[in-house]
Amino acid sequence: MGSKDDLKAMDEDLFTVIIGGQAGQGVKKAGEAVSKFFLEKGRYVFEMDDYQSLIRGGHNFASVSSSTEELFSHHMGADVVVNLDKTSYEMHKEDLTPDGLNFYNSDEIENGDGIGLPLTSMSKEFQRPKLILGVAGISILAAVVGEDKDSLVSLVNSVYPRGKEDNTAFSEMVYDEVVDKVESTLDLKEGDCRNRMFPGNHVIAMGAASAGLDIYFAYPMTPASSILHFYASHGDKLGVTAVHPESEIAVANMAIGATIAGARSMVGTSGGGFALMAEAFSLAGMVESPVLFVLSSRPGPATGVPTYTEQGDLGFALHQGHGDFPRIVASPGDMEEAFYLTADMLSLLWKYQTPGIVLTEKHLSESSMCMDVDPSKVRTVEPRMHEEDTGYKRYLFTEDGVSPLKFPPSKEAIKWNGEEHDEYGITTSRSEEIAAMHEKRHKKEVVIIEDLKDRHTVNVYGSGENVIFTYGSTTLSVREALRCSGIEAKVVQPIYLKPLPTWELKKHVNDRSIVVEQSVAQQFSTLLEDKIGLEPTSVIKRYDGRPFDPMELAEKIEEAIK
Amino acid sequence: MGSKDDLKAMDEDLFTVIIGGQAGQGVKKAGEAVSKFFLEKGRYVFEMDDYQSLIRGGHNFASVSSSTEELFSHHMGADVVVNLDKTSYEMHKEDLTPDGLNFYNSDEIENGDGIGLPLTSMSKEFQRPKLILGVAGISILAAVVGEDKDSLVSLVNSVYPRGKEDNTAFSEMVYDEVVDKVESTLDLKEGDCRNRMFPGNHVIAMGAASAGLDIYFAYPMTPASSILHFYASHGDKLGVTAVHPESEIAVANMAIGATIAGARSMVGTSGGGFALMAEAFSLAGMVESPVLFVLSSRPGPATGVPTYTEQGDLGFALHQGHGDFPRIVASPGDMEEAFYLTADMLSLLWKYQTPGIVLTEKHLSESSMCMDVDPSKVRTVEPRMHEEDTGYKRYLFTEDGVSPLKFPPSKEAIKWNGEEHDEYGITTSRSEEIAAMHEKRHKKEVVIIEDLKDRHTVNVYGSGENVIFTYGSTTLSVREALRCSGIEAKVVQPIYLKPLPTWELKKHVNDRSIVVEQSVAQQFSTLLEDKIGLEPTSVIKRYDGRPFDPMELAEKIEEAIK
Amino acid sequence: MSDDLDTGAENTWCTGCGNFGILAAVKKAVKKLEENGLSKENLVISTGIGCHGKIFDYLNLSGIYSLHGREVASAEGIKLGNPKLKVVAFGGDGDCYGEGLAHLLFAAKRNMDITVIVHNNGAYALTTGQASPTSPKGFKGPATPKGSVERPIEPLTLLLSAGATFVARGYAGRVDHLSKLIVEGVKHPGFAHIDVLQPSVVFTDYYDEYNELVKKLEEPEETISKAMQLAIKTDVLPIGIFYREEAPVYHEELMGDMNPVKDRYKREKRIELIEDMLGVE
Amino acid sequence: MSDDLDTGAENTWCTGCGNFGILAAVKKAVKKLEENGLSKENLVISTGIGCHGKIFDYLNLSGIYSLHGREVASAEGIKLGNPKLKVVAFGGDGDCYGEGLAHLLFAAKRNMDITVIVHNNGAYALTTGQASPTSPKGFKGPATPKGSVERPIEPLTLLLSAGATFVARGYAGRVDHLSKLIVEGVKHPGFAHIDVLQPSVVFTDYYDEYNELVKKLEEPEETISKAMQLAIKTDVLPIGIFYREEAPVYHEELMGDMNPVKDRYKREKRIELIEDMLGVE
Ligand SMILES: Cc1ncc(C[n+]2csc(CCOP(=O)(O)OP(=O)(O)O)c2C)c(N)n1
Ligand SMILES: Cc1ncc(C[n+]2csc(CCOP(=O)(O)OP(=O)(O)O)c2C)c(N)n1
Ligand code: SF4
Ligand code: SF4
Ligand SMILES: [Mg+2]
Ligand SMILES: [Mg+2]
Repeated sequence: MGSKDDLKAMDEDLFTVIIGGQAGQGVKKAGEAVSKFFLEKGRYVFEMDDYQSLIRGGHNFASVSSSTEELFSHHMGADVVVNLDKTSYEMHKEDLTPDGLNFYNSDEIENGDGIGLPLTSMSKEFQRPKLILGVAGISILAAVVGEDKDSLVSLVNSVYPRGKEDNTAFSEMVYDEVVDKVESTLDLKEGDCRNRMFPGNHVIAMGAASAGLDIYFAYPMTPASSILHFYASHGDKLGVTAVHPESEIAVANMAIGATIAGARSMVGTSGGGFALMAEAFSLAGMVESPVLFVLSSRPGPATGVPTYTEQGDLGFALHQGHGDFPRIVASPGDMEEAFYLTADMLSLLWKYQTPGIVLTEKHLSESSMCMDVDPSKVRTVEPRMHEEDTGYKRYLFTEDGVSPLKFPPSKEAIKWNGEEHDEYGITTSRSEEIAAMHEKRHKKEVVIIEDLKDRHTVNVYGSGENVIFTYGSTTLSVREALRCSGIEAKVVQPIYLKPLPTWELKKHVNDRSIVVEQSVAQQFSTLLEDKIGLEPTSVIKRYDGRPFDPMELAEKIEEAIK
Repeated sequence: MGSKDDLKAMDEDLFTVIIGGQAGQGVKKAGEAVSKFFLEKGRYVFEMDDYQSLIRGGHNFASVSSSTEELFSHHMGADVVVNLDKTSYEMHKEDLTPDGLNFYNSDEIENGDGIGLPLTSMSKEFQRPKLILGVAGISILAAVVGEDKDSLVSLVNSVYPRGKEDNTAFSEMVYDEVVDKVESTLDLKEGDCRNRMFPGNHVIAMGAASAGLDIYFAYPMTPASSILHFYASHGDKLGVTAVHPESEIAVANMAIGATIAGARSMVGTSGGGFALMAEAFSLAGMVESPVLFVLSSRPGPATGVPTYTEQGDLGFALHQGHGDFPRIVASPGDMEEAFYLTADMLSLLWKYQTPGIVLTEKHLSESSMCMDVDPSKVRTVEPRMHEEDTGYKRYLFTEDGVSPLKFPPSKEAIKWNGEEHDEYGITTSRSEEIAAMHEKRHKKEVVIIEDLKDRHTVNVYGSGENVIFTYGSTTLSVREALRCSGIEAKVVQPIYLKPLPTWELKKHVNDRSIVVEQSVAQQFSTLLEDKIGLEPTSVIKRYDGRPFDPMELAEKIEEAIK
Repeated sequence: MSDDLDTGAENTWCTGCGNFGILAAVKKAVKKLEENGLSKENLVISTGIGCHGKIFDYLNLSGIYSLHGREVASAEGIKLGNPKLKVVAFGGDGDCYGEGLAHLLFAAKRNMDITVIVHNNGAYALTTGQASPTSPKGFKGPATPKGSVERPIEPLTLLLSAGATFVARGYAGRVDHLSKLIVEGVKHPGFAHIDVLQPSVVFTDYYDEYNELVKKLEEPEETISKAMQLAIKTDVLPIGIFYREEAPVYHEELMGDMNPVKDRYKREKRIELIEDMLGVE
Repeated sequence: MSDDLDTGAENTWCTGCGNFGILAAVKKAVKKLEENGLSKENLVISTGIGCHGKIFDYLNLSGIYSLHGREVASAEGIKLGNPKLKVVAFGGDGDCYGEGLAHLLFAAKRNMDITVIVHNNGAYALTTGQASPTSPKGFKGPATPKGSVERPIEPLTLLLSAGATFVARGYAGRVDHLSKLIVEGVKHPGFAHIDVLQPSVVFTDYYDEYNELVKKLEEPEETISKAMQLAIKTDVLPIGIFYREEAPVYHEELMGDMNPVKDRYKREKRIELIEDMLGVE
């Protein structure tokens, strides 16, 4: 097993399945079933869903990679490819490892390469022939690796609870057909992974909830929508209210309003929606409201490519909102970090009363991966409060610029003001007061930097002469590329992007540094050039909406560090 | 004459008048009259209006400085101060040069320092006693400098066309009273300035009109509103339509729409409104629409201080809009530049089909200054057009990334697309197409840099060991500070901020560099540190909403370069 | 006027401005509400940007001086954060019927339990008098020197169309009447809208006209359609409650009795719930 | 369907989607308009983002694939840039009645001479079926798994309140009828709104219900108020022109006969005018 490319993955146990078909054929669900199958074998799993912005038709696929070792990305070199339709067959021809098995729908393709199965005709017998097609995925896999039929049936029934009889029958039909056609079974080792897997957005949602989130506001926008859906379904249980208002502008302003009532609030969106929140973001800076913004990027500009991945919003996120005010921007490099970091960010923002951003991308938001987190390790910081009944000033000058909070009901008025104001929160245009309040807010920026200096702000993986700078979900691609290729290199990933932990990053700068990112304008590399004087020998970038394939990336890295 | 401060202005002919009073007392108009008076004496004039965000009451003042030499800023050290009310008297006590004359309203203050005039009682005789008060300003000045009464009256009548009789009578009364009370007259030299003076916003508006602007969209927002008002009044004549829609989001999207019809469109706003345009800005980047955005800054964040000045939107402007796409950001350093630069920007954007920003501040937008421009020097570039009837592709791949334009009516469809698209403008999510279109747009960024390399992108004033980096309207303050203090220094002002002309700027970097700007977070200095490795020995910043007083600034510069 | 609702901030409205009437009516209403048992500790305000917004500085009540056009969204957020609070949003006609119109109509649609008071002076006063959504056709301002070419909107019909459950019009020149409307609006369970005819002495000095034309309504109309007929009248300007209806309120429908702030789970409980969800052993 | 209005782009709407009916009706309408002398060279479209927006790719007409909720503002800009053009904006219910509601109502208020066609499927279809402003209470979607708690808006009454001068409802299942409405809308001098009942076979497959309830109107109503009564009916769903009125259109009021693009002054003229203004000798 391994990769389709010249460079062969060094992980002997790597096993990848790709299932492709039309939207509405249950491709995503098929991926889930495969993931579950691997998980039950104690294997580590990474699932990436590639789909288009449409509800039926088009071409979708799920790539599910697994191994007995911890792994960080899906692969595009597959050991088993299941093509439910013709388009899929054509698209994934190249995605096969040398020994890989290619299954195609022989009702749509005559004399294809690989193993033809008359999937469409087989499915015709059943009530929902189109929807049932996806069940073929896991059935083929089970047959190929020699899983017994009973186990297959029970897995199918747990993943597809509706229409059990039909599913069982179809699944058995496919299984038998494959056993008939494939001579020998492939070997699949069991592992000792005990973790469950989750999509990044659910992890982010759970991280925020564990740190005390009260209310989540969002307007649907791919790839952030599943956070909203998560809270809408599970919020009752977790004590998090989910609200879907008329627009992103309403979202952001409501979220600020909620903080005034004392509620911890978060919003989530993608680039276009985040753009609409610019004014409110600035308002949060001015009134000192700790709203947490989740920005999950997709290719831009404008509406871009809604269901794909990119890192083109970095500069925008770092400079969001007009005027001078402090903000914290952080980006998780994997699922576990997404959990802890979201929790930390919520606490940090409440500590410093300023808005902040968890910046991520479709690749992390919507991919699923095994994850081992311990919610009890979440640090929660209680914000500074004014406990007395008298003497309250919302914008009290303090040494660190942080004024104690107070929430209604309150005997004394608590005045949050989006115009420039005095300590009480009354509007001012007096020069000394303007200057003093600017300094107060600016102080927090300084204090936040000091705080971050005591925190873990940069992840370093591996070691070696060669240094690879990356961030966000691209970290997953880089780590998997190194893991599978055996290339020796040190991966440096800033978790915080503003303030940027230059003090840490500078330690790693050398003349054998490269940058890996997903932006045509190489925004991340530019940031490092600007802030730590990095002069990368090469910038590896991908900007076609797809995450890197680890083996392809490994080749590029190898070339770059030669 | 000269300044109130220790450092004495070296310009012997500098003469400053400050008139202070309440909103509704005609302070601004009084400043205009003074300016006109100076202009008629062939003197160079700079007028700065300081007012609050209210319609009546509060405290406003106009500072009008003039000289026989070209000057670049108002001064706060005044030779004559006219206080129409008590607040003004208290606020401007400090603003007097050693030999300056302080006039106050003796109906409101008993035994003040200076010369008391019973302005309120004198005005009572007339129909609109409050409105007439402002006429005192010019009347006092005329008396103080020994202007004859007839000339005064004719000036008053030209500036105040309404209620001529009352104005004349009141003006003569004040004049006589002053002549009575002031022993000797101050000397005021005539100069040979032949220029008219205009507020910055009108200059920007005229610049755009001369380069072919067709339509201006705006939602009122100080300090940009007067561009809208200008076109609303003079657009008919100039062939520019002014439209005031329901919101800034409408403004920006309408402006993009207009370009699709082939109209050259511009919008204007301040920080908060510009924030609301973020998504549309990104749309302009994606569809390749050359909308020109005028961003006139006031103190932020949020609503900030609506009627004052600041440079806190720099970073925001440079990174406006989500996603990767090219943009041009430029900021004029004086009125003449405001004229030519706005015109140039309109042409540049149409040449490269991408959005851009003229970044300025209240200080330039709303201050008035003598100006010598020749509209026939405006360079206009015709955009690249597709002239044939067939074979049109809106996003044709070309060497420089610029695709020919075509406007309806058109036999072939012209498809502008805010989602990622192919050359025809049809939506795509194909990986090769996404990458290719990203590269196409990115190419323009490269080409724009090459274009700028052939242009004048950095102003350098003066010379010397010491280098002062500044930009925007702060350039005016710096130039005036140097002019009046005799400090030897080289002023370096980038006109373009994105792409930043690093090739030019780097030539001026040395270890005796300082930065002057109006942002608490010193955004401009940070930009230079990032982009040209500047390590300023000191950053002089002001962030209380007021522009620098040149003499105060001179002292700070002196200290910094010691 | 120095009282416990006064902040001591300098008032910069023009002498004679209709906003003074609104301020007085609000203070009266708050006193009245306090007598009725609503502590002002539970009253929270939000304001937009414009002359109207300055009421934020003059009222010694908790709240937020929001953005131009966003006071309704802010108010909704406050209410959802802690449904125990009574929230009143103050807007301008430019602000609330222009820039922020969508928030207003959606708050009405979802019957959000807040009160909105619009200082409707038919102009963008603070920005020097441009035509607003309620300015009559022909209105002259700096952006329409030859007169606005647009017909005005009639806000109450729009709100009724959007589903508002309490719709009223007041007049800044009838302080007592207005204060009663505010009391009723705040007490109304659900979305309450009060459009206030507010002369700007500088830009729209309509006192004489209003004094002549306003006419107090005795009773709300029975149907939306009748209320609409009333709202578009121009020969007289009815003031009072045009329409009122009880309907389920948003936050109760969404969260029942739950209160995000008051019923927040303790850390331990949250951790436990998440552990459960994660399958952590 | 391959014709000169077809782009050849792959159609990715679900089989049976109401959008096909709208596309067919638009094509028919364009043909008809061409017969009436309106060259399609002068027809420009804008679309929002959602399933509806894909019509941009399928119609071989000039225009812009705008942002979610901004197609009306885009259309207005196109019209103002060159008033000779006929502009049609295609929106979704989430898009045009939600995110972009204010643009729609203001376009109606100012009687902007454009036509808006809303593919009203009562759901945010493209983002997997969340409740939209026109979804009924109780609607289940991924953001409202237990049912939406909001009452829907009725778009036509809102538009009538805002001052729309042409208000119609069509049905994607009555292609000929809809195409006539579109022809009338485009010919209407001023703002024309056409709300189209558009079943989404995936999320809101209301074909049966609509087939039963829709009823063609013979004549527009005489008054706004009657038109409103018609619009809120639920026992039958009237389709046709509800209301129509002639009123001055915005661009003519604002600029008379001037056309920014066609009547642009030559460089020399501009320079001369500015020189004059500057007092350059
Ligand atoms: C986003 C944004 N756009 C524009 C402004 C400028 N602005 C301040 S007040 C105002 C108009 C206010 O009109 P209205 O809401 O009617 O209030 P009024 O002053 O008449 O009470 C405007 C446009 C702003 N503050 N924010
Ligand atoms: C600013 C912004 N917010 C959110 C989205 C995501 N989005 C795309 S389509 C859509 C909903 C579309 O619903 P509707 O307008 O009713 O169109 P339909 O798909 O039902 O035709 C949303 C929310 C977006 N593209 N832009
Ligand atoms: S300008 Fe008009 S609305 Fe504003 S304070 Fe003065 S009178 Fe009142
Ligand atoms: S999801 Fe619904 S609206 Fe979208 S194409 Fe399919 S049927 Fe049509
Ligand atoms: Mg107003
Ligand atoms: Mg819809």
